[in-house]
Amino acid sequence: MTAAIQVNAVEKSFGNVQIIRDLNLNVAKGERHAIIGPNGAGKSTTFNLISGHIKPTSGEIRLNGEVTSGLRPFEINRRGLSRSFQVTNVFARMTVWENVRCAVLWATGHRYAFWKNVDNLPEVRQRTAQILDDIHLSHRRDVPAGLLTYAEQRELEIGITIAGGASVIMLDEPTAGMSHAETERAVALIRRLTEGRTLVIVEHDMSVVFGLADRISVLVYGHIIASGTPEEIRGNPKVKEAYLGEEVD
Amino acid sequence: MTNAPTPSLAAAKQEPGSALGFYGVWLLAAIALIVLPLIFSSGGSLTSFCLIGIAIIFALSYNILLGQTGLLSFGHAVQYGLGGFLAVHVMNAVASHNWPIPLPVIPLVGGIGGMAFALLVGWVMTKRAGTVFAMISLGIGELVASSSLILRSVFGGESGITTDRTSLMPMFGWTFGPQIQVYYLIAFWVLVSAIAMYALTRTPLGRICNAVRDNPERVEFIGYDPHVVRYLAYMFAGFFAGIAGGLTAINFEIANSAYLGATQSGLVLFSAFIGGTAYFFGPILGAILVTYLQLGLTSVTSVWQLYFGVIFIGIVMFAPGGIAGILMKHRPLIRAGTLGTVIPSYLVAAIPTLAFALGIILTIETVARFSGGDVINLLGIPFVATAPTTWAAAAVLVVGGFLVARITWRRVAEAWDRAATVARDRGYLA
Amino acid sequence: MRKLIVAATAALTVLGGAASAQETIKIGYIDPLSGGGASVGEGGLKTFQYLADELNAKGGILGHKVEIVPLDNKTNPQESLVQAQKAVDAGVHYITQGNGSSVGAALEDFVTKHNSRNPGKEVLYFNYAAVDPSMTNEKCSYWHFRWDANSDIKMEALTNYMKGQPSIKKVYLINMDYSFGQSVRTAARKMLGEKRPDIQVVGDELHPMLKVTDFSPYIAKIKASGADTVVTGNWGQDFALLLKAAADAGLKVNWYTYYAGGAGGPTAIKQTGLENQVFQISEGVPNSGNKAAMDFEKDFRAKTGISVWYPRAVNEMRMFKAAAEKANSIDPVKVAAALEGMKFDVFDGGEGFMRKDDHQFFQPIYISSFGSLADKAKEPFDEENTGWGWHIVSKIETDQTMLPTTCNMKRP
Amino acid sequence: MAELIVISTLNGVLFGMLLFLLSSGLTVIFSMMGVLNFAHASFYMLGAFFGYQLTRWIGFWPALVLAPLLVGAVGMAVERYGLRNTHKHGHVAELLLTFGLAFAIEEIVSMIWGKSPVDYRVPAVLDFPAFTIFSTNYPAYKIFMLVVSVVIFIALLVTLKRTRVGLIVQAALTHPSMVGHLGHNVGRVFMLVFGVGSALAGLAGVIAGPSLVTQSDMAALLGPILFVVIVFGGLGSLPGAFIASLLIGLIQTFAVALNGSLASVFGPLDPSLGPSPLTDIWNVTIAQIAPILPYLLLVLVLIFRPMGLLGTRES
Repeated sequence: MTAAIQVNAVEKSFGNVQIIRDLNLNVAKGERHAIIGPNGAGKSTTFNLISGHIKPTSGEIRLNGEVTSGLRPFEINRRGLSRSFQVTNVFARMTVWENVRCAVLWATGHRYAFWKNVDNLPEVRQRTAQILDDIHLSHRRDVPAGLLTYAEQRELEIGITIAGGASVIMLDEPTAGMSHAETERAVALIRRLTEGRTLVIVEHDMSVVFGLADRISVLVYGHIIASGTPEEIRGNPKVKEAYLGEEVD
Repeated sequence: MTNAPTPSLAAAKQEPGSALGFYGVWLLAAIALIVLPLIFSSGGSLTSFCLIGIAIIFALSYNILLGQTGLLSFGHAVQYGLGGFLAVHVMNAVASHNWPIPLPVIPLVGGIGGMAFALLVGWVMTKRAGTVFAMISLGIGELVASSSLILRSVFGGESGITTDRTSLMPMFGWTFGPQIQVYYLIAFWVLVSAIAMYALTRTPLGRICNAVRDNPERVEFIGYDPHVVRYLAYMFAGFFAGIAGGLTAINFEIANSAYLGATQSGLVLFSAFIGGTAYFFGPILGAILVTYLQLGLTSVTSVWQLYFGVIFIGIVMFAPGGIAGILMKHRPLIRAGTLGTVIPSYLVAAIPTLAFALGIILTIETVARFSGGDVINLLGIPFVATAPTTWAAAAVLVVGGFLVARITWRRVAEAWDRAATVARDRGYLA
Repeated sequence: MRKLIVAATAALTVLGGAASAQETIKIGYIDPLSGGGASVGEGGLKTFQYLADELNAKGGILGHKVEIVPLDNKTNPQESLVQAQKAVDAGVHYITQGNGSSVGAALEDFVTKHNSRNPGKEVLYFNYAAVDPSMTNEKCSYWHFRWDANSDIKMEALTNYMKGQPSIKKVYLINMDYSFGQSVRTAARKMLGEKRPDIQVVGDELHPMLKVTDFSPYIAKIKASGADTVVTGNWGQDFALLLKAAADAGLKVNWYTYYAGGAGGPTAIKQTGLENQVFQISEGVPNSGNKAAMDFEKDFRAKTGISVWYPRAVNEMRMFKAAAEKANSIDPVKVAAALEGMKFDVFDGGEGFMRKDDHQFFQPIYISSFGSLADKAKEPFDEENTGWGWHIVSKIETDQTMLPTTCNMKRP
Repeated sequence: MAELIVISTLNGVLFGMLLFLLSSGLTVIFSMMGVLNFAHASFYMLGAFFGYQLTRWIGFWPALVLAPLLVGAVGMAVERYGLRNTHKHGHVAELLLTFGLAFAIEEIVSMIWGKSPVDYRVPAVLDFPAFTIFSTNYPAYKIFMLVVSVVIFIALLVTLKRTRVGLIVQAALTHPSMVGHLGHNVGRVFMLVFGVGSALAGLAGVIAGPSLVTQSDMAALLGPILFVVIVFGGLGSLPGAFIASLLIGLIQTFAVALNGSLASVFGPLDPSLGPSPLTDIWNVTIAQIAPILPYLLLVLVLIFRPMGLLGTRES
């Protein structure tokens, strides 16, 4: 069985500064994979590389066996990968309902259609409604996304990410800035919504990471120093030395 | 937690009244368009209606770019003008070959012309949005307008190309010589185009255009290429601009290089923005107002363009949502029934504001007529531009009006806040 | 104030509906009153209002008062059509226009179509300054009458003068790149070639219209060509800047022009010191020696503050009156019939006539040069307070200005 | 021919330097504030008219100093009371504000000074031919313009390299996000930059006015060319703006001096073909298309190198 995501020897430099060095990462299908690492380790850059937001200087990235490095983000998305953003990145002037619906349209095959009434597409409507239910925003459906509370925007962010039904979901710090209760709710949400899919998550909150992930990779200075189950990572001396020792008590 | 209740599915259904309301609005518009010339039957008003109708289509087409897709174009007249030229050439060809094509089809030809040009240059132009797009559109606009004077065989130099709309085969006994017949032709196309453009906003493409406007980066991560979206939007905008151009060609029976120029591009930007780009009907209001001002102001003052500029600056600074934005702001208050509490403060504020506006007008006219010696006739009161009393009156109106208006508008803001709070409590405001 | 009232009433009637009975004869004046061409348009408006006052002071036309309705077309053909329609809607049966051949062509087309579609509501177009030859040739219309000599006629007259000037050896043509400039250059090449084959055309330049701010590159080219004479149809800033650059570079040639006398032109000539080196071709000169014309000029200058730039407008209005009296009607159809072939004593003296074949007015044409005025009694008028004025160098009689026409006039 | 080349080069460099006086301010304003100032050419026009008016009242030399200062003050007022309040509505609103402003300034100028060119003359001290080359005079005033432009250019360089504000501006050019870290001074820096940019445009107007034409449409004529310059050179790149200014100045001047058309190179087309777009293109001379060359360049550059000659960012 091919891996969902395969990153082989990827390097990325900005000018003379090398951000990512010899990055290798394997995420199996159906796995929940967390990437952790100190600030500035290159976690977001890794996300941007995999999702096509930036192109690698060298190396190769595969999605479900197919080479995707060099493709544009929408091409990668159409091949079944969807990501969220660390900084909320929604369609601010559109309503919650429209935000999610836009994310549903491509996957339901309506693409650039200009001959269909978007309100008359039962499949789109049902799916949008279902996702709004899932992310508990049904009661806010007609509110412009820009006017939501922060936590609501984070939930919407997840909703947009999963709406297209991608098989690989990448979430960039989904619980950042949330209260404890909100975090718990969000984790439950993520767990439920990514059921049966591949999940890659970047997270600072170690309780979230260890509660959610099947496997964990540790990224330090643009390089993965360890990869394994939570237990393996806990026990890994390199990780302890480089990172865990300071961050997790 | 796993099985969410289903009320949201019910909410997802269309509200039953909305479809009826939807058709009702267009039906009303159709009736209004039919009845309008029967009420205002003078030749002058007919001429104005025709121009307003064309301006509406043009402004709506512009809003596909600015309002819907977030593309600021300084060269929208290019598609409009090219549509007009193609229409004129086709009309002449139809007439000389006696092809059985009636006049009402011609605007479609204009539309195809506008779209064809968009098809040709659009892919390169829409690679980027924002400032780069604005600059390219400016460059292409200047380029095409200047080239039109060089390619005389196609564009006919400054005199342009003339045609005779009555030389095409008559339809239902209509020759389209009389202006009233042209009016109904334009009215028909206004209705069809407006419905089509509104429908476009309700399609998957239309929705994604909005998404591209709000956040082109994110659109890439939900499967769409913003470049393609902008390109398609640009083509549709070109198509409807071309229809407007074709109608202009029919109305004036001439197409010349001024159609393509910066003035036209500027006017349509004014119309759309003053009307309000955030709502579909905004540009309609803008087109009506700008065309009316253009027709009316020119006979009253020689510095009418300055008033345009001042109005435009005022809108940009104080009401960037345009007229439609101002109107729609009141909707929650109307629904909540709290509008009444704001109106008295409006009325109070209106007086000094009006005084301020009159002061500005008086100042402008005083400067404009200082050397000419014409008398300014403001609300029936004659002012002499060279008289110190006039200057004093202008100064008092401007300064006094401004100071008092500032106080009264603060009261408006307070009243507004109270009304909005009530509206919010009643659930009509987010 | 007058203007405002007129404008206001025009606006009201446009909104209010059909005009009342033909108490006054309204003449729609369609020319730029805002935008780039406004200064020219304002001058024309003053002229026509002065002429209307003159007619009204003598009892108007057949007892009807004459009123000028100013309509701003911003030098834009499309806007001109809006204004023409507006005027017609307000009950105007005569429109007059002069600035811009593109506008002229559009209006000519407009009246032709309007009159064929609205029998009984005919409109006449009196053209006082649009000089595109095509308007009285291939595009000619029965409803259009032109009082200005078209650019080919002017060139005919000019070359008839130039052929007698042996000092002219090398000619440089520089013109604005639009239809008028192009007809000037085409006619100049053709006519010079026929009349003085020995003259060498050493340069033929078309430059962008009203967009050049520095003519020194062009002057460098003229200089390099060794020309002794420049022929140009340039007007407005394109003329003033051309001369300015020539003076800066020390170019000493003779200038044969169409519109050197336009606003700003005389000032530019004086500044550059090109005394009696700039020639203009026109149908009238302030210092014409004709007493009636010079009295008119004096009064006109006193009342309007500008000089008589449009003797043709005087001819137009006076001839309109004569034609209406001849037809004993102010019905446009009858006036048009009366105008056809009509002979008329023109403003500066001599006889002109409205040719029936193409509705082009033919009249004596003058070549004048600009310089200091020696005899203030005989030549009292200077221009733009420069102290310099135009004096007649040559008068070309009407028969020396005749050109055939290709017009195939369609009469109603 | 040699004379044509020398004169055209001088004229081209002169026009290019004038363009740079304008485009430098525009570039810096754009880099720091993200606003493409449509009214920039209007400040140039204001400079010319203020210069004209002040010259009549107090003479050319005081006007040369005073008029740019006045224009700078107008610019600062526009920033303080206009742009700053519009900022919250986004860049499009700011752009449109300057668009409306350009419109209004043109109307105000033509309302006050009329629509015909005003009689703004070269000061008598400088009204003589500086030198004669192959019997063509080159006016001293143009040399003066060239000197002023070069002096300002050098002063600008020194200011950018040596002063604190200069360093801030430089930082902002390369790292636009840095501007946010200027702290509470950001408003003042913006106002200052906008004022200086406007003043430079004003100065260009004062010195160009007597040589070129001082008329109410001068801004509209020059404005689009300015955008061509800064986009062509690369948005936010001062060296790019400099090169583009000179290049466009030279291209504009030399295009006029050349007589070539396709017809003159390949011979006239067969007349039996009749008029068609081909004959139009065939017979048009380079001089005729001189004014559209900049736009052609702009479009080509944006297609093939969207960041411009020396630019580093795309928009």
